[in-house]
Amino acid sequence: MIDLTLKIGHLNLKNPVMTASGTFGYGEEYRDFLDLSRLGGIVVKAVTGSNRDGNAYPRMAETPSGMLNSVGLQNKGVDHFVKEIYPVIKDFNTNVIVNVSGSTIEEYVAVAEKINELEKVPAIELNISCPNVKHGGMAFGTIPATATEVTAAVRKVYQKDLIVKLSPNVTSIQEMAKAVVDGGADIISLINTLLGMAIDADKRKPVLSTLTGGLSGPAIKPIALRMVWQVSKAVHVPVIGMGGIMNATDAIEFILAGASAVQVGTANFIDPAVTVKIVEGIEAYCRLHKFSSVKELIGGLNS
Amino acid sequence: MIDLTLKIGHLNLKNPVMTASGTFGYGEEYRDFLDLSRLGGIVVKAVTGSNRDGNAYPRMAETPSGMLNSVGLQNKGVDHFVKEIYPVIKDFNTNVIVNVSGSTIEEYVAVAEKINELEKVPAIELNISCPNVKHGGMAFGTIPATATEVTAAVRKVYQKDLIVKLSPNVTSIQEMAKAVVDGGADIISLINTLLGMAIDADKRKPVLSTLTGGLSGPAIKPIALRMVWQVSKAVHVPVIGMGGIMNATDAIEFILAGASAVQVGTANFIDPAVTVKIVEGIEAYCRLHKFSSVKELIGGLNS
Amino acid sequence: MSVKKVLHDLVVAKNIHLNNRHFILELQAPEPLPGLLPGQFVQLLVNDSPSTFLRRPFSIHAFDEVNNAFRLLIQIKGEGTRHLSHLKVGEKLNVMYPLGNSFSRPPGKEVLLVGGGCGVAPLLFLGKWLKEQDVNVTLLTGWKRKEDIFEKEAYQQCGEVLITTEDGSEGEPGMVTGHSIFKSGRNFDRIYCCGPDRMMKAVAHIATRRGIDCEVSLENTMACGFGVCLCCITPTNHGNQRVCMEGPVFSIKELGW
Amino acid sequence: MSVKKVLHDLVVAKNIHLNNRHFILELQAPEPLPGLLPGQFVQLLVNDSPSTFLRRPFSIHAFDEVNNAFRLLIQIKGEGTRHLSHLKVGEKLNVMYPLGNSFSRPPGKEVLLVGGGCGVAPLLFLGKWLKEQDVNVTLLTGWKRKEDIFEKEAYQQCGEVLITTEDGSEGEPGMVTGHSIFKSGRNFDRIYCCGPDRMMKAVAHIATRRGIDCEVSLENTMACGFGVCLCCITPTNHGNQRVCMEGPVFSIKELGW
Ligand SMILES: Cc1cc2nc3c(=O)[nH]c(=O)nc-3n(C[C@H](O)[C@H](O)[C@H](O)COP(=O)(O)OP(=O)(O)OC[C@H]3O[C@@H](n4cnc5c(N)ncnc54)[C@H](O)[C@@H]3O)c2cc1C
Ligand SMILES: Cc1cc2nc3c(=O)[nH]c(=O)nc-3n(C[C@H](O)[C@H](O)[C@H](O)COP(=O)(O)OP(=O)(O)OC[C@H]3O[C@@H](n4cnc5c(N)ncnc54)[C@H](O)[C@@H]3O)c2cc1C
Ligand SMILES: Cc1cc2nc3c(=O)[nH]c(=O)nc-3n(C[C@H](O)[C@H](O)[C@H](O)COP(=O)(O)O)c2cc1C
Ligand SMILES: Cc1cc2nc3c(=O)[nH]c(=O)nc-3n(C[C@H](O)[C@H](O)[C@H](O)COP(=O)(O)O)c2cc1C
Ligand code: FES
Ligand code: FES
Repeated sequence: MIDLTLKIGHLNLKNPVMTASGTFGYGEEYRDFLDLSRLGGIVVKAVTGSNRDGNAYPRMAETPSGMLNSVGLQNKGVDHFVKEIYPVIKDFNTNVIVNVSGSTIEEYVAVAEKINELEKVPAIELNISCPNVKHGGMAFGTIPATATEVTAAVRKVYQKDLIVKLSPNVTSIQEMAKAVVDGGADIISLINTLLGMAIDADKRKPVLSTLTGGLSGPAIKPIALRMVWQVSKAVHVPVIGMGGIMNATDAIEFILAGASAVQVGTANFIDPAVTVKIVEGIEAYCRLHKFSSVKELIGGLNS
Repeated sequence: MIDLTLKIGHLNLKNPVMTASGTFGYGEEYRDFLDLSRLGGIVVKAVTGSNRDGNAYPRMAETPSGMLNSVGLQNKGVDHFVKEIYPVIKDFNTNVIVNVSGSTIEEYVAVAEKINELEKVPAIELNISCPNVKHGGMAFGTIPATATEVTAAVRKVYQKDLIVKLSPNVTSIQEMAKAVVDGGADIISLINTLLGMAIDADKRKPVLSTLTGGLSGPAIKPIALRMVWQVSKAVHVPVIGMGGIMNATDAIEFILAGASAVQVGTANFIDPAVTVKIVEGIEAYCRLHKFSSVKELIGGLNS
Repeated sequence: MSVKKVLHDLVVAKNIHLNNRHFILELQAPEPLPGLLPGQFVQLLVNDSPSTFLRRPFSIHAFDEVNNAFRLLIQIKGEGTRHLSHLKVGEKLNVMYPLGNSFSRPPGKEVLLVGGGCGVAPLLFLGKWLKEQDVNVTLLTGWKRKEDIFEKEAYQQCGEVLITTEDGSEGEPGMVTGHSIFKSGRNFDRIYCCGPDRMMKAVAHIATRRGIDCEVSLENTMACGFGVCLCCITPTNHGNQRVCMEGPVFSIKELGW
Repeated sequence: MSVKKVLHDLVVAKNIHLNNRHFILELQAPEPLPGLLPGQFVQLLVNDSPSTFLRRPFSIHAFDEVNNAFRLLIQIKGEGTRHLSHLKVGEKLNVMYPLGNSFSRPPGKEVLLVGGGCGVAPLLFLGKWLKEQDVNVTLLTGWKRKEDIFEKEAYQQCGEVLITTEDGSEGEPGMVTGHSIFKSGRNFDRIYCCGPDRMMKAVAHIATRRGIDCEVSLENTMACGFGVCLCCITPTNHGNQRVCMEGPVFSIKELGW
């Protein structure tokens, strides 16, 4: 028997495979395709202080081995989440983690406080890639001091596991990792999307209504792997790796690079059952290579 | 007749298509496949102060829609270049631009001074993505002050067109662009490769001897387009765009984003004649869309 | 109450090339198909096409319940559709379906279906379904020129077929929106419309002016097709709605067109 | 003085599956082929394989000047080679060739060719070429088991064929490096060797010990294959050399093996 379980922070995972925020809705739509209880966890989409309509259409552009999105945190706000969504998803037999977003530190704190009350949510994932309205729109996650500040403010009101999700659009990801650990992060997840642009040459127009958007998918995997490796060397908190994972081999690469668990995002759009296949593939890999526990793979690069 | 010519800085280009440094050798190997005089320019591979062996094998990993390399500036040094290479390439009937690299500001200056003497080299491209040995290995191109400093130092000794090539591994590419313009750059080229990593899951080893390497190819095109667009809005010097250009449509996207000219890198490995096809494709596009000059396309995004 | 969505490897039973830009793929299932409704679509996984990363959405063009098969009418637009056009009978294709809502039952017995170009795709299935319910179907389709017209006979089995061609080589000259039917005073209980956005908006405009109920089918670009990415939204009078879930069929009132 | 490199669309004339992991592609040119030498390789563009971005290098396995054709012996390793294995006769493939240096003429008339696994690929061409020059060729090949052996008859046309199998089901049991020929006292003017690095190094070690000249063919991973990317280098006693230009064939002395 291969042991796929692991503990990161206080989170008990059945296996290291989780879903990435914004790519899995609230899990509901996936129930036609897979048994949610087979996953290590699901991270539901961003929740903000109040309703957001998100950006105008078009919000999507396909790119080589990837896609750009500019959804823009569309959600009905934290109160709606607590009242309407939570009751439905709280009994999924897996870790339900809420991705918390905001435009100001106060908004992050307000959302985190309310999610803190939800018994069946064992952790939040702080999405610090959001533009900071008080700082000319630079993302919280691109300035170390701001990243520390927002993390620390949320830390004060949030008692359970605090995952902070890093933006890759920075010069030094290690510095950002240290900044959020300083702020009190229990776990780091990365990477969020890379800022990109698509242009329609025939129409001579940007494809996205917002001009730029977030790049995800296999195209970014080499960058994500590098950052996960750098972060796992730079800090001592557990790391959740993501960025372009399409199959079990990709997931194992992230674990070898130093991630304790992984999240799968864009791949879910192409194969909504992919996460379960990844769980099975990791188990098969352990069997083939004679590892009795997936924990033995974490950071397990030979040199 | 479509006019493909343009002038950037003091450089007269037959057309906006150039080759990217490190992907075109010294042009010699391509003569079997194309007529070099059909190109707007060729940027030869990095020249440093003295001989460099580069990194150990393996230096290459294929990635989704891209590749990682860790060649590491292998070259025989500037004196060898001046004596052995320059005499062969000086009569190529196109702009021969030398990519100048170094580990210290002194090395950059020394190389630039020697290249300044070469009559048939109308410009250098300063590769500031190199690690700065005096600064813990952080690349010159990731700290604005250092980027200004190295640019200004080279500017003092280099009289012809000074192109500075930006590294994309930064939080704010606009800030870097302004920094090198402050240092005296006549033209900006971007993007160099993104730092990435590849792992062989079966061997549980990094693929590259150097662990990390530079990502190039279509995978990075959305990021490159975004940065070219940002830089062309932030500064007033001409911009040369690159990153994942595989065909004329890609090249036109960069020009629409604000680039005056483009460089083609990795695509040359797959089709060594691709640059000439891109020249032809740009001409065909202008004809189809009724532009009499490629200059009309520069930054020509409708909104 | 929505039908469960499935992911199946379906077999290409036919690949009929109508002209050099359009073809019909008939896909057959080994097991009984779930119920499919007109207006619904599927998401195909295009194999072996390096520049096609995401699935590709196509409306259900015809449904053959007896043979466990359905048809797609596909226009070659880029690499993904080009690859699909080369599929051979017997090859397998991974398909997610059924997706989206569907056209609704008309409030009366007289309806007009308007399609432009490849926008006719869902209208054949719709026309047959309406006819089975004894609705009197008139179908108006617009084309560039006579040579482009395909499947006229199939549509004629659903009802009267009216045609416009831009060059006047068949039917009335001009665009569908200029067809005399709109000036004939003839009344319809509903117009169903499918095609380029601009054409649908023009038809919606006529419908509104004439006080006719109208449903249109949108083709927003999609990443997932099953409601999770929020990329395909369209603004409606009750907020942003997902074209792949709350649509692709909307009443023009919801859209505020 | 190197032959001009070309990019051609060649036609698949044959695709012969030897077993479930190895196949032979015969590629035919419409125009006369340039001269090809044993040890040289080609770079194939693999179409329609989403995970295959760069060209793939393969040694020339056989050269049929009369029919303007050459053969590649390919082992299925990943997606690129899997795609190539599905190519049908008549399909076209974009090929860059001829690439690299070649095996050199031996200093005498007695040579040993040693190949392990798919490393035999360039040795058939080499063996024929040597035989045409009246060189006495002995060919030693190593396999896992009897069932894996292919093309023995073809090699026998070049000279004596010696075999080792790991399970002893044909020829001598064990690895090529353990074959009795190396202990027989028989002398060779040169050993030509091709296969996994570890095997080549072991053969190089024997050659050095016995004072026999030895050439090996390297298979470093390549991005370009024509000398411009500097990804394929190997250290030699005169600095880093490009396996695709100064190689793939090196004398073990140059490599310091
Ligand atoms: C719900 C729905 C139903 C559809 N039904 C059909 C159908 O029945 N028959 C049919 O032929 N097509 C249909 N389409 C459109 C079809 O999905 C696209 O034409 C197809 O995905 C293009 O793929 P490609 O790889 O060939 O082209 P790409 O290379 O992806 O694109 C080629 C060009 O077409 C444009 N394009 C791609 N998709 C769309 C889109 N959805 N809307 C507008 N422009 C687009 C691109 O921007 C690009 O300029 C439908 C779309 C949706 C959303
Ligand atoms: C000069 C030269 C000549 C060659 N001649 C032949 C030949 O005649 N017949 C033949 O079958 N193969 C030959 N090869 C190897 C062949 O090029 C690779 O097996 C092939 O490119 C793999 O492509 P793929 O897409 O199937 O596998 P990929 O998916 O690219 O790789 C599958 C696995 O194989 C490994 N791999 C890929 N290429 C190499 C390589 N060059 N060396 C070691 N490991 C590799 C990868 O790391 C990976 O683990 C030659 C290589 C070179 C450089
Ligand atoms: C359509 C879409 C929406 C996303 N929304 C969010 C979000 O709301 N919050 C967040 O932290 N990340 C969001 N992401 C980023 C993903 O969670 C993930 O970090 C990223 O896509 C990289 O992983 P992938 O390559 O596996 O998709 C979104 C990604 C996509 C594609
Ligand atoms: C193998 C290789 C070597 C490179 N060497 C250099 C170099 O010496 N100097 C430099 O400025 N850029 C170098 N680059 C970066 C390219 O010039 C270019 O900026 C980058 O590859 C992005 O363009 P592309 O996607 O078209 O390849 C190299 C790229 C590759 C792939
Ligand atoms: S396409 Fe993803 S929500 Fe509609
Ligand atoms: S593979 Fe590029 S130099 Fe050899």
